[in-house]
Amino acid sequence: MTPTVETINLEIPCASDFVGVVRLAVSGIATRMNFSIEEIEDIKIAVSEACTNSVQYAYEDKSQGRVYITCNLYKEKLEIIVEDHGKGFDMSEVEAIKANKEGEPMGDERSSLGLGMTFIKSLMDVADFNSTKGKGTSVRMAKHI
Amino acid sequence: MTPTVETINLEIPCASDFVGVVRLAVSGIATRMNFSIEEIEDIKIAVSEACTNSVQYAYEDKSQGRVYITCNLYKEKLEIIVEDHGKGFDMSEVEAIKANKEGEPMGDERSSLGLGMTFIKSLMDVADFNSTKGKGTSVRMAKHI
Amino acid sequence: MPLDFKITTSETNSVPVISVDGEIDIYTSPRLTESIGSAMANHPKAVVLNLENVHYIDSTGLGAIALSAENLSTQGGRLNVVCTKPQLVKIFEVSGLNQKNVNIYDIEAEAVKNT
Amino acid sequence: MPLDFKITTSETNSVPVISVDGEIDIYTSPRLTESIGSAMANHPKAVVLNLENVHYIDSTGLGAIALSAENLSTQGGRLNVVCTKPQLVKIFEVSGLNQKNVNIYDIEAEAVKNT
Ligand SMILES: Nc1ncnc2c1ncn2[C@@H]1O[C@H](COP(=O)(O)OP(=O)(O)O)[C@@H](O)[C@H]1O
Ligand SMILES: Nc1ncnc2c1ncn2[C@@H]1O[C@H](COP(=O)(O)OP(=O)(O)O)[C@@H](O)[C@H]1O
Repeated sequence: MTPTVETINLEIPCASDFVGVVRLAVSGIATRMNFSIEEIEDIKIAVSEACTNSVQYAYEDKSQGRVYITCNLYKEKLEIIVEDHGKGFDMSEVEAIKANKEGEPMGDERSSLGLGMTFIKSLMDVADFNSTKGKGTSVRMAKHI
Repeated sequence: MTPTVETINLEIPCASDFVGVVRLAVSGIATRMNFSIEEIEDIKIAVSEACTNSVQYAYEDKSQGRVYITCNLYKEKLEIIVEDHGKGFDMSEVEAIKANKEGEPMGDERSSLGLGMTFIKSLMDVADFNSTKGKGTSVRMAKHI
Repeated sequence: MPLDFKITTSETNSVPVISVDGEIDIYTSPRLTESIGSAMANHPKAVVLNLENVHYIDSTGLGAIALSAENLSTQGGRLNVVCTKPQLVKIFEVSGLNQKNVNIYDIEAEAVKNT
Repeated sequence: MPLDFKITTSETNSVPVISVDGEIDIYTSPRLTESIGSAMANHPKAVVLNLENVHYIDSTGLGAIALSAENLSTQGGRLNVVCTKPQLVKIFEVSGLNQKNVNIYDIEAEAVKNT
Protein backbone atom coordinates (compact mmCIF):
# COMPACT_ATOMS: atom_id res chain seq x y z
CA MET A 1 0.00 0.00 0.00
CA THR A 2 1.82 3.08 -1.22
CA PRO A 3 0.32 6.31 0.02
CA THR A 4 -1.32 8.54 -2.57
CA VAL A 5 0.06 11.54 -0.78
CA GLU A 6 3.42 12.29 0.80
CA THR A 7 3.60 14.85 3.55
CA ILE A 8 6.42 17.12 4.63
CA ASN A 9 6.05 19.19 7.78
CA LEU A 10 7.98 22.29 8.65
CA GLU A 11 7.64 24.42 11.74
CA ILE A 12 9.40 27.74 12.25
CA PRO A 13 9.55 30.39 14.97
CA CYS A 14 7.57 33.56 14.38
CA ALA A 15 10.56 35.46 12.99
CA SER A 16 11.26 37.00 9.62
CA ASP A 17 14.61 35.20 9.40
CA PHE A 18 13.03 31.87 8.56
CA VAL A 19 10.56 32.72 5.82
CA GLY A 20 13.41 32.31 3.35
CA VAL A 21 14.15 28.87 4.77
CA VAL A 22 10.56 27.80 4.10
CA ARG A 23 10.89 29.18 0.58
CA LEU A 24 14.03 27.14 0.00
CA ALA A 25 12.49 23.92 1.25
CA VAL A 26 9.32 24.44 -0.78
CA SER A 27 11.26 25.29 -3.93
CA GLY A 28 13.19 22.04 -3.45
CA ILE A 29 9.95 20.09 -3.13
CA ALA A 30 8.47 21.79 -6.20
CA THR A 31 11.63 21.05 -8.20
CA ARG A 32 11.39 17.38 -7.27
CA MET A 33 7.76 17.41 -8.47
CA ASN A 34 8.91 18.77 -11.85
CA PHE A 35 7.05 22.06 -11.74
CA SER A 36 8.35 24.58 -14.27
CA ILE A 37 10.68 27.36 -13.13
CA GLU A 38 7.85 29.87 -13.47
CA GLU A 39 5.46 27.77 -11.42
CA ILE A 40 8.13 27.30 -8.76
CA GLU A 41 8.53 31.07 -8.53
CA ASP A 42 4.77 31.46 -8.13
CA ILE A 43 4.67 28.83 -5.37
CA LYS A 44 7.62 30.46 -3.57
CA ILE A 45 5.89 33.83 -3.50
CA ALA A 46 2.55 32.40 -2.39
CA VAL A 47 4.00 30.40 0.49
CA SER A 48 6.15 33.35 1.54
CA GLU A 49 3.16 35.68 1.61
CA ALA A 50 1.28 33.31 3.89
CA CYS A 51 4.27 32.85 6.20
CA THR A 52 4.98 36.58 6.18
CA ASN A 53 1.42 37.31 7.28
CA SER A 54 1.66 34.84 10.15
CA VAL A 55 5.01 36.30 11.19
CA GLN A 56 3.80 39.89 10.87
CA TYR A 57 0.27 39.80 12.21
CA ALA A 58 -0.54 36.61 14.12
CA TYR A 59 1.23 36.91 17.44
CA GLU A 60 1.33 39.70 20.00
CA ASP A 61 4.26 37.96 21.64
CA LYS A 62 6.33 36.85 18.69
CA SER A 63 8.84 35.04 20.87
CA GLN A 64 6.25 32.37 21.67
CA GLY A 65 4.64 32.07 18.26
CA ARG A 66 5.13 29.24 15.78
CA VAL A 67 4.19 28.94 12.14
CA TYR A 68 3.29 25.50 10.77
CA ILE A 69 3.79 24.57 7.14
CA THR A 70 2.43 21.33 5.71
CA CYS A 71 3.21 20.24 2.16
CA ASN A 72 1.03 17.49 0.72
CA LEU A 73 2.45 16.04 -2.47
CA TYR A 74 -0.14 14.46 -4.72
CA LYS A 75 0.47 12.94 -8.13
CA GLU A 76 -1.15 15.89 -9.84
CA LYS A 77 -0.74 18.78 -7.41
CA LEU A 78 1.19 20.31 -4.54
CA GLU A 79 -0.94 21.47 -1.62
CA ILE A 80 0.57 23.76 1.00
CA ILE A 81 -1.09 24.70 4.28
CA VAL A 82 0.33 27.56 6.34
CA GLU A 83 -1.10 27.86 9.85
CA ASP A 84 -0.62 29.91 12.95
CA HIS A 85 -2.27 29.79 16.37
CA GLY A 86 -2.36 33.57 16.57
CA LYS A 87 -4.97 36.21 17.01
CA GLY A 88 -6.79 35.64 13.74
CA PHE A 89 -8.75 38.25 11.83
CA ASP A 90 -12.13 38.96 10.34
CA MET A 91 -11.83 38.40 6.63
CA SER A 92 -14.86 40.53 5.68
CA GLU A 93 -13.53 43.45 7.72
CA VAL A 94 -10.19 43.27 5.93
CA GLU A 95 -11.91 43.04 2.53
CA ALA A 96 -13.96 46.11 3.37
CA ILE A 97 -10.91 48.12 4.37
CA LYS A 98 -9.15 47.04 1.18
CA ALA A 99 -12.10 48.01 -1.01
CA ASN A 100 -12.05 51.48 0.53
CA LYS A 101 -8.37 52.18 0.16
CA GLU A 102 -7.46 50.40 -3.02
CA GLY A 103 -3.74 50.64 -3.62
CA GLU A 104 -3.21 52.71 -0.48
CA PRO A 105 -0.95 51.52 2.31
CA MET A 106 -3.00 49.72 4.96
CA GLY A 107 -2.74 48.24 8.41
CA ASP A 108 -0.20 49.04 11.05
CA GLU A 109 2.77 48.45 8.85
CA ARG A 110 3.20 51.61 6.82
CA SER A 111 4.90 49.80 3.95
CA SER A 112 2.22 47.12 3.62
CA LEU A 113 0.25 47.29 0.38
CA GLY A 114 -2.48 44.78 1.17
CA LEU A 115 -1.14 42.58 -1.61
CA GLY A 116 -0.30 39.42 0.32
CA MET A 117 -3.59 37.59 -0.02
CA THR A 118 -4.11 38.95 -3.53
CA PHE A 119 -0.80 37.41 -4.61
CA ILE A 120 -1.67 34.05 -3.08
CA LYS A 121 -5.00 34.00 -4.92
CA SER A 122 -3.56 35.10 -8.24
CA LEU A 123 -0.49 32.84 -8.20
CA MET A 124 -2.06 29.57 -7.02
CA ASP A 125 -4.86 27.42 -8.47
CA VAL A 126 -6.51 27.02 -5.08
CA ALA A 127 -6.42 29.48 -2.17
CA ASP A 128 -8.63 29.02 0.91
CA PHE A 129 -8.34 31.40 3.83
CA ASN A 130 -9.63 30.40 7.20
CA SER A 131 -9.28 32.64 10.19
CA THR A 132 -10.99 32.72 13.57
CA LYS A 133 -10.46 35.60 15.94
CA GLY A 134 -8.57 34.41 18.99
CA LYS A 135 -7.81 31.02 17.44
CA GLY A 136 -5.57 31.57 14.47
CA THR A 137 -5.32 31.49 10.72
CA SER A 138 -4.92 28.76 8.16
CA VAL A 139 -4.20 29.27 4.48
CA ARG A 140 -4.60 26.29 2.20
CA MET A 141 -3.25 26.69 -1.29
CA ALA A 142 -2.55 24.33 -4.16
CA LYS A 143 -1.01 24.30 -7.60
CA HIS A 144 -1.58 21.66 -10.25
CA ILE A 145 1.36 20.21 -12.10
CA MET B 1 11.92 37.19 27.57
CA THR B 2 13.61 36.27 24.33
CA PRO B 3 14.44 32.60 23.97
CA THR B 4 18.10 31.64 23.98
CA VAL B 5 17.38 29.03 21.37
CA GLU B 6 15.19 29.03 18.29
CA THR B 7 13.89 25.74 16.99
CA ILE B 8 12.95 24.69 13.47
CA ASN B 9 11.31 21.31 12.92
CA LEU B 10 11.20 19.40 9.70
CA GLU B 11 9.63 16.01 9.08
CA ILE B 12 9.97 14.05 5.85
CA PRO B 13 8.75 10.72 4.52
CA CYS B 14 11.27 7.91 4.41
CA ALA B 15 12.17 8.51 0.77
CA SER B 16 15.40 9.49 -0.92
CA ASP B 17 13.65 12.34 -2.78
CA PHE B 18 13.52 14.56 0.28
CA VAL B 19 17.04 14.38 1.68
CA GLY B 20 17.92 17.22 -0.70
CA VAL B 21 15.04 19.27 0.66
CA VAL B 22 16.42 18.91 4.19
CA ARG B 23 19.82 19.95 2.89
CA LEU B 24 18.35 23.06 1.30
CA ALA B 25 16.50 24.08 4.44
CA VAL B 26 19.52 23.48 6.65
CA SER B 27 21.83 25.38 4.32
CA GLY B 28 19.40 28.30 4.50
CA ILE B 29 19.46 28.19 8.29
CA ALA B 30 23.25 27.99 8.36
CA THR B 31 23.51 30.93 5.95
CA ARG B 32 21.27 33.00 8.22
CA MET B 33 23.58 32.13 11.13
CA ASN B 34 26.57 33.43 9.18
CA PHE B 35 28.49 30.20 8.95
CA SER B 36 31.22 30.26 6.30
CA ILE B 37 30.60 28.60 2.94
CA GLU B 38 32.93 25.77 3.91
CA GLU B 39 31.19 25.19 7.22
CA ILE B 40 27.82 25.21 5.47
CA GLU B 41 29.06 22.51 3.10
CA ASP B 42 30.20 20.42 6.07
CA ILE B 43 26.83 20.80 7.79
CA LYS B 44 24.98 19.88 4.60
CA ILE B 45 26.94 16.67 4.22
CA ALA B 46 26.59 15.70 7.88
CA VAL B 47 22.83 16.21 8.00
CA SER B 48 22.44 14.40 4.67
CA GLU B 49 24.40 11.41 5.93
CA ALA B 50 22.16 11.11 8.97
CA CYS B 51 18.97 11.45 6.90
CA THR B 52 20.31 9.04 4.29
CA ASN B 53 20.95 6.41 6.95
CA SER B 54 17.42 6.77 8.33
CA VAL B 55 15.98 6.55 4.81
CA GLN B 56 18.18 3.59 3.86
CA TYR B 57 18.26 1.46 6.98
CA ALA B 58 15.61 2.41 9.53
CA TYR B 59 12.33 1.15 8.15
CA GLU B 60 11.35 -2.25 6.76
CA ASP B 61 8.20 -0.64 5.39
CA LYS B 62 9.49 2.63 4.03
CA SER B 63 6.01 3.83 3.06
CA GLN B 64 5.12 4.24 6.74
CA GLY B 65 8.43 5.65 7.98
CA ARG B 66 9.14 9.26 8.90
CA VAL B 67 12.39 11.06 9.56
CA TYR B 68 12.41 13.94 12.06
CA ILE B 69 14.90 16.79 11.86
CA THR B 70 15.21 19.36 14.63
CA CYS B 71 17.45 22.40 14.28
CA ASN B 72 18.27 24.27 17.47
CA LEU B 73 19.83 27.65 16.81
CA TYR B 74 21.97 28.93 19.65
CA LYS B 75 23.98 32.13 19.67
CA GLU B 76 27.21 30.23 19.32
CA LYS B 77 26.23 26.97 17.59
CA LEU B 78 23.80 25.11 15.39
CA GLU B 79 22.58 21.81 16.78
CA ILE B 80 20.81 19.35 14.50
CA ILE B 81 19.05 16.20 15.64
CA VAL B 82 18.02 13.58 13.07
CA GLU B 83 15.72 10.88 14.39
CA ASP B 84 13.80 7.89 13.14
CA HIS B 85 11.48 5.43 14.86
CA GLY B 86 12.90 2.55 12.89
CA LYS B 87 14.57 -0.74 13.71
CA GLY B 88 17.70 0.72 15.27
CA PHE B 89 21.09 -0.98 15.34
CA ASP B 90 23.82 -2.12 17.65
CA MET B 91 26.60 0.43 17.43
CA SER B 92 29.34 -1.88 18.72
CA GLU B 93 28.38 -4.56 16.19
CA VAL B 94 28.64 -2.04 13.36
CA GLU B 95 31.98 -0.77 14.64
CA ALA B 96 33.29 -4.34 14.75
CA ILE B 97 32.21 -5.05 11.20
CA LYS B 98 33.82 -1.82 10.06
CA ALA B 99 37.10 -2.60 11.82
CA ASN B 100 37.23 -5.94 10.03
CA LYS B 101 36.57 -4.72 6.53
CA GLU B 102 38.15 -1.33 6.47
CA GLY B 103 37.48 0.37 3.17
CA GLU B 104 35.52 -2.62 1.88
CA PRO B 105 31.89 -2.27 0.86
CA MET B 106 29.65 -3.26 3.77
CA GLY B 107 26.05 -3.96 4.60
CA ASP B 108 23.28 -4.92 2.23
CA GLU B 109 23.86 -2.02 -0.11
CA ARG B 110 26.73 -3.01 -2.32
CA SER B 111 27.74 0.58 -2.98
CA SER B 112 27.85 1.58 0.69
CA LEU B 113 31.32 2.37 1.99
CA GLY B 114 30.57 2.64 5.69
CA LEU B 115 31.50 6.31 5.53
CA GLY B 116 28.26 7.93 6.68
CA MET B 117 28.94 8.07 10.42
CA THR B 118 32.62 8.76 9.82
CA PHE B 119 31.71 11.84 7.80
CA ILE B 120 29.34 13.11 10.47
CA LYS B 121 32.03 12.75 13.13
CA SER B 122 34.76 14.35 11.07
CA LEU B 123 32.70 17.26 9.72
CA MET B 124 30.90 18.35 12.91
CA ASP B 125 32.19 19.53 16.28
CA VAL B 126 29.77 17.30 18.16
CA ALA B 127 28.33 13.97 17.00
CA ASP B 128 26.33 11.71 19.32
CA PHE B 129 24.77 8.52 18.04
CA ASN B 130 21.99 6.87 19.93
CA SER B 131 20.31 3.76 18.68
CA THR B 132 18.12 1.17 20.35
CA LYS B 133 17.14 -2.00 18.53
CA GLY B 134 13.43 -1.98 17.83
CA LYS B 135 13.05 1.64 18.90
CA GLY B 136 14.98 3.79 16.49
CA THR B 137 17.99 5.99 16.04
CA SER B 138 18.84 9.53 16.96
CA VAL B 139 21.89 11.44 15.79
CA ARG B 140 22.69 14.70 17.55
CA MET B 141 25.31 16.86 15.92
CA ALA B 142 26.48 20.42 16.38
CA LYS B 143 28.78 22.94 14.81
CA HIS B 144 30.12 26.07 16.53
CA ILE B 145 30.03 29.36 14.68
CA MET C 1 24.63 30.28 -0.97
CA PRO C 2 20.88 30.60 -1.57
CA LEU C 3 19.99 33.09 1.19
CA ASP C 4 22.95 35.43 0.79
CA PHE C 5 21.97 39.07 0.48
CA LYS C 6 24.06 42.08 -0.47
CA ILE C 7 23.41 45.75 -1.20
CA THR C 8 26.02 47.98 -2.83
CA THR C 9 25.65 51.70 -3.38
CA SER C 10 27.58 53.59 -6.05
CA GLU C 11 27.12 56.78 -8.03
CA THR C 12 26.85 57.44 -11.76
CA ASN C 13 26.72 61.07 -12.95
CA SER C 14 25.84 62.10 -9.37
CA VAL C 15 22.89 59.71 -9.34
CA PRO C 16 22.98 57.20 -6.48
CA VAL C 17 22.71 53.63 -7.81
CA ILE C 18 21.69 50.92 -5.36
CA SER C 19 22.35 47.37 -6.53
CA VAL C 20 20.78 44.45 -4.76
CA ASP C 21 21.93 40.85 -4.89
CA GLY C 22 19.67 38.16 -3.45
CA GLU C 23 16.05 37.81 -2.37
CA ILE C 24 13.96 40.75 -1.19
CA ASP C 25 11.50 39.56 1.44
CA ILE C 26 10.31 40.37 4.97
CA TYR C 27 13.80 39.71 6.32
CA THR C 28 15.88 41.66 3.83
CA SER C 29 13.55 44.51 2.82
CA PRO C 30 14.34 46.66 5.90
CA ARG C 31 17.95 46.81 4.70
CA LEU C 32 16.75 47.96 1.30
CA THR C 33 14.58 50.69 2.82
CA GLU C 34 17.57 51.79 4.87
CA SER C 35 19.89 51.93 1.86
CA ILE C 36 17.45 53.96 -0.20
CA GLY C 37 16.96 56.21 2.81
CA SER C 38 20.70 56.87 3.11
CA ALA C 39 20.93 57.58 -0.61
CA MET C 40 18.10 60.11 -0.20
CA ALA C 41 19.94 61.92 2.58
CA ASN C 42 21.67 64.16 0.05
CA HIS C 43 18.34 65.06 -1.55
CA PRO C 44 19.06 63.69 -5.01
CA LYS C 45 16.59 64.21 -7.85
CA ALA C 46 16.40 60.49 -8.22
CA VAL C 47 17.61 57.15 -6.94
CA VAL C 48 18.28 54.21 -9.26
CA LEU C 49 17.54 50.78 -7.85
CA ASN C 50 19.16 47.99 -9.82
CA LEU C 51 17.34 44.65 -9.34
CA GLU C 52 19.09 42.75 -12.14
CA ASN C 53 20.59 40.34 -9.61
CA VAL C 54 17.43 39.95 -7.58
CA HIS C 55 15.84 36.59 -8.25
CA TYR C 56 12.96 36.96 -5.82
CA ILE C 57 10.69 39.69 -4.55
CA ASP C 58 7.33 39.54 -2.80
CA SER C 59 4.75 41.98 -1.44
CA THR C 60 7.03 42.96 1.44
CA GLY C 61 9.75 44.01 -0.98
CA LEU C 62 7.27 45.83 -3.17
CA GLY C 63 5.95 47.57 -0.07
CA ALA C 64 9.43 48.75 0.84
CA ILE C 65 10.00 50.03 -2.69
CA ALA C 66 6.60 51.75 -2.81
CA LEU C 67 7.26 53.50 0.50
CA SER C 68 10.69 54.66 -0.62
CA ALA C 69 9.28 55.89 -3.93
CA GLU C 70 6.63 57.84 -2.03
CA ASN C 71 9.20 59.42 0.26
CA LEU C 72 11.33 60.33 -2.73
CA SER C 73 8.45 61.88 -4.63
CA THR C 74 7.49 63.88 -1.52
CA GLN C 75 10.87 65.57 -1.71
CA GLY C 76 10.56 66.02 -5.48
CA GLY C 77 12.62 63.03 -6.59
CA ARG C 78 11.83 59.81 -8.41
CA LEU C 79 12.70 56.14 -8.12
CA ASN C 80 13.94 54.42 -11.28
CA VAL C 81 14.08 50.65 -11.03
CA VAL C 82 16.19 48.47 -13.31
CA CYS C 83 14.50 45.11 -13.69
CA THR C 84 14.69 42.58 -16.50
CA LYS C 85 13.66 39.23 -14.99
CA PRO C 86 10.21 38.36 -16.39
CA GLN C 87 9.10 36.97 -13.02
CA LEU C 88 9.91 40.27 -11.29
CA VAL C 89 8.40 42.41 -14.02
CA LYS C 90 5.22 40.32 -13.72
CA ILE C 91 5.06 40.96 -9.96
CA PHE C 92 5.54 44.70 -10.47
CA GLU C 93 2.69 44.63 -12.97
CA VAL C 94 0.32 42.68 -10.71
CA SER C 95 1.06 45.17 -7.92
CA GLY C 96 0.32 48.19 -10.11
CA LEU C 97 3.42 49.92 -8.69
CA ASN C 98 4.78 50.60 -12.18
CA GLN C 99 1.73 52.78 -12.82
CA LYS C 100 2.48 54.96 -9.84
CA ASN C 101 5.74 56.61 -8.88
CA VAL C 102 8.01 53.69 -9.70
CA ASN C 103 9.56 53.68 -13.18
CA ILE C 104 10.85 50.42 -14.61
CA TYR C 105 13.82 50.25 -17.00
CA ASP C 106 15.63 47.43 -18.81
CA ILE C 107 19.07 49.00 -18.73
CA GLU C 108 20.83 50.79 -15.89
CA ALA C 109 22.22 53.51 -18.18
CA GLU C 110 18.68 54.35 -19.28
CA ALA C 111 17.49 54.50 -15.69
CA VAL C 112 20.34 56.87 -14.82
CA LYS C 113 19.78 59.04 -17.90
CA ASN C 114 16.06 59.45 -17.20
CA THR C 115 16.51 61.13 -13.84
CA MET D 1 16.80 25.71 -9.35
CA PRO D 2 18.73 24.23 -6.44
CA LEU D 3 17.76 20.57 -6.81
CA ASP D 4 18.04 20.32 -10.59
CA PHE D 5 20.17 17.42 -11.77
CA LYS D 6 21.48 16.60 -15.21
CA ILE D 7 23.86 14.07 -16.72
CA THR D 8 25.24 14.42 -20.23
CA THR D 9 27.40 11.84 -21.99
CA SER D 10 29.73 12.71 -24.84
CA GLU D 11 32.91 11.26 -26.36
CA THR D 12 36.40 12.70 -26.81
CA ASN D 13 38.95 10.64 -28.77
CA SER D 14 36.71 7.59 -28.30
CA VAL D 15 36.72 8.07 -24.52
CA PRO D 16 33.25 8.38 -23.00
CA VAL D 17 32.96 11.59 -20.95
CA ILE D 18 30.12 11.81 -18.42
CA SER D 19 29.39 15.31 -17.15
CA VAL D 20 27.22 15.84 -14.09
CA ASP D 21 25.42 19.02 -13.13
CA GLY D 22 23.88 19.25 -9.65
CA GLU D 23 24.11 17.40 -6.35
CA ILE D 24 25.09 13.73 -6.09
CA ASP D 25 23.23 12.15 -3.19
CA ILE D 26 21.06 9.17 -2.33
CA TYR D 27 18.40 10.38 -4.78
CA THR D 28 20.57 11.16 -7.79
CA SER D 29 23.45 8.66 -7.46
CA PRO D 30 21.48 5.76 -9.03
CA ARG D 31 21.28 7.82 -12.22
CA LEU D 32 25.04 8.32 -12.13
CA THR D 33 25.67 4.58 -11.67
CA GLU D 34 23.36 3.92 -14.60
CA SER D 35 25.14 6.43 -16.86
CA ILE D 36 28.56 5.02 -16.09
CA GLY D 37 27.14 1.55 -16.65
CA SER D 38 25.88 2.50 -20.12
CA ALA D 39 29.21 4.07 -20.99
CA MET D 40 30.91 0.83 -19.96
CA ALA D 41 28.71 -1.24 -22.27
CA ASN D 42 31.17 -0.79 -25.15
CA HIS D 43 34.05 -1.97 -22.97
CA PRO D 44 36.12 1.22 -23.12
CA LYS D 45 39.57 1.34 -21.57
CA ALA D 46 38.39 4.18 -19.39
CA VAL D 47 35.49 6.42 -18.49
CA VAL D 48 35.97 10.11 -17.65
CA LEU D 49 33.60 11.53 -15.06
CA ASN D 50 33.51 15.32 -15.07
CA LEU D 51 32.36 16.72 -11.71
CA GLU D 52 33.29 20.36 -12.37
CA ASN D 53 29.64 21.37 -12.11
CA VAL D 54 28.89 19.23 -9.08
CA HIS D 55 28.60 21.39 -5.99
CA TYR D 56 27.71 18.59 -3.59
CA ILE D 57 28.59 14.95 -3.05
CA ASP D 58 28.25 12.72 -0.01
CA SER D 59 29.04 9.12 0.94
CA THR D 60 26.23 7.82 -1.26
CA GLY D 61 27.74 9.51 -4.32
CA LEU D 62 31.21 8.31 -3.40
CA GLY D 63 29.80 4.80 -2.98
CA ALA D 64 28.32 4.92 -6.46
CA ILE D 65 31.62 6.12 -7.92
CA ALA D 66 33.63 3.51 -6.01
CA LEU D 67 31.37 0.72 -7.23
CA SER D 68 31.59 1.92 -10.83
CA ALA D 69 35.36 2.21 -10.59
CA GLU D 70 35.53 -1.35 -9.26
CA ASN D 71 33.37 -2.66 -12.10
CA LEU D 72 35.52 -0.81 -14.62
CA SER D 73 38.77 -2.14 -13.21
CA THR D 74 37.34 -5.67 -13.24
CA GLN D 75 36.99 -5.37 -16.99
CA GLY D 76 40.46 -3.81 -17.29
CA GLY D 77 39.40 -0.17 -17.48
CA ARG D 78 39.87 2.85 -15.21
CA LEU D 79 37.79 5.74 -13.93
CA ASN D 80 39.27 9.23 -14.30
CA VAL D 81 37.43 11.90 -12.35
CA VAL D 82 37.68 15.62 -13.12
CA CYS D 83 37.19 17.55 -9.92
CA THR D 84 38.40 21.00 -8.96
CA LYS D 85 36.10 22.19 -6.15
CA PRO D 86 38.12 22.14 -2.90
CA GLN D 87 35.10 20.86 -0.95
CA LEU D 88 34.76 17.85 -3.27
CA VAL D 89 38.47 17.15 -3.39
CA LYS D 90 38.46 17.18 0.44
CA ILE D 91 35.64 14.61 0.53
CA PHE D 92 37.47 12.36 -1.94
CA GLU D 93 40.53 12.56 0.28
CA VAL D 94 38.65 11.78 3.50
CA SER D 95 37.10 8.76 1.76
CA GLY D 96 40.45 7.45 0.58
CA LEU D 97 38.92 6.69 -2.84
CA ASN D 98 41.63 8.66 -4.64
CA GLN D 99 44.16 6.15 -3.31
CA LYS D 100 42.33 3.24 -4.86
CA ASN D 101 41.07 2.89 -8.41
CA VAL D 102 39.73 6.43 -8.81
CA ASN D 103 42.10 8.96 -10.38
CA ILE D 104 41.47 12.66 -9.81
CA TYR D 105 42.36 15.32 -12.41
CA ASP D 106 42.05 19.10 -12.56
CA ILE D 107 41.44 19.35 -16.28
CA GLU D 108 39.19 17.25 -18.49
CA ALA D 109 41.74 17.09 -21.32
CA GLU D 110 44.28 15.59 -18.91
CA ALA D 111 41.75 13.04 -17.68
CA VAL D 112 41.00 12.05 -21.28
CA LYS D 113 44.69 11.89 -22.24
CA ASN D 114 45.60 9.66 -19.30
CA THR D 115 43.34 6.80 -20.32
N1 LIG E 1 -2.06 35.24 9.72
C1 LIG E 1 -2.69 36.40 10.01
N2 LIG E 1 -3.00 36.71 11.31
C2 LIG E 1 -3.63 37.86 11.62
N3 LIG E 1 -4.02 38.77 10.71
C3 LIG E 1 -3.76 38.52 9.40
C4 LIG E 1 -3.10 37.34 9.00
N4 LIG E 1 -2.99 37.36 7.64
C5 LIG E 1 -3.56 38.51 7.23
N5 LIG E 1 -4.04 39.22 8.28
C6 LIG E 1 -4.75 40.51 8.20
O1 LIG E 1 -5.18 40.72 6.87
C7 LIG E 1 -4.68 41.96 6.36
C8 LIG E 1 -4.41 41.86 4.88
O2 LIG E 1 -3.39 40.93 4.59
P1 LIG E 1 -2.71 40.90 3.15
O3 LIG E 1 -3.74 40.84 2.08
O4 LIG E 1 -1.73 39.81 3.14
O5 LIG E 1 -2.00 42.31 3.04
P2 LIG E 1 -0.50 42.72 3.42
O6 LIG E 1 0.31 42.46 2.19
O7 LIG E 1 -0.65 44.17 3.71
O8 LIG E 1 -0.07 41.93 4.58
C9 LIG E 1 -3.47 42.27 7.21
O9 LIG E 1 -3.22 43.63 7.29
C10 LIG E 1 -3.85 41.68 8.57
O10 LIG E 1 -4.64 42.60 9.30
N1 LIG F 1 19.25 5.16 11.22
C1 LIG F 1 19.73 3.89 11.16
N2 LIG F 1 18.87 2.85 11.35
C2 LIG F 1 19.33 1.56 11.27
N3 LIG F 1 20.61 1.23 11.02
C3 LIG F 1 21.51 2.22 10.83
C4 LIG F 1 21.12 3.60 10.89
N4 LIG F 1 22.22 4.36 10.67
C5 LIG F 1 23.24 3.51 10.50
N5 LIG F 1 22.83 2.21 10.59
C6 LIG F 1 23.69 1.00 10.49
O1 LIG F 1 25.05 1.39 10.61
C7 LIG F 1 25.80 0.98 9.48
C8 LIG F 1 26.92 1.97 9.18
O2 LIG F 1 26.41 3.24 8.83
P1 LIG F 1 27.36 4.31 8.15
O3 LIG F 1 28.57 4.50 8.96
O4 LIG F 1 26.56 5.53 7.91
O5 LIG F 1 27.77 3.64 6.78
P2 LIG F 1 27.12 3.78 5.34
O6 LIG F 1 27.76 4.98 4.72
O7 LIG F 1 27.53 2.50 4.69
O8 LIG F 1 25.66 3.91 5.51
C9 LIG F 1 24.80 0.81 8.37
O9 LIG F 1 25.23 -0.13 7.42
C10 LIG F 1 23.56 0.34 9.13
O10 LIG F 1 23.61 -1.05 9.34
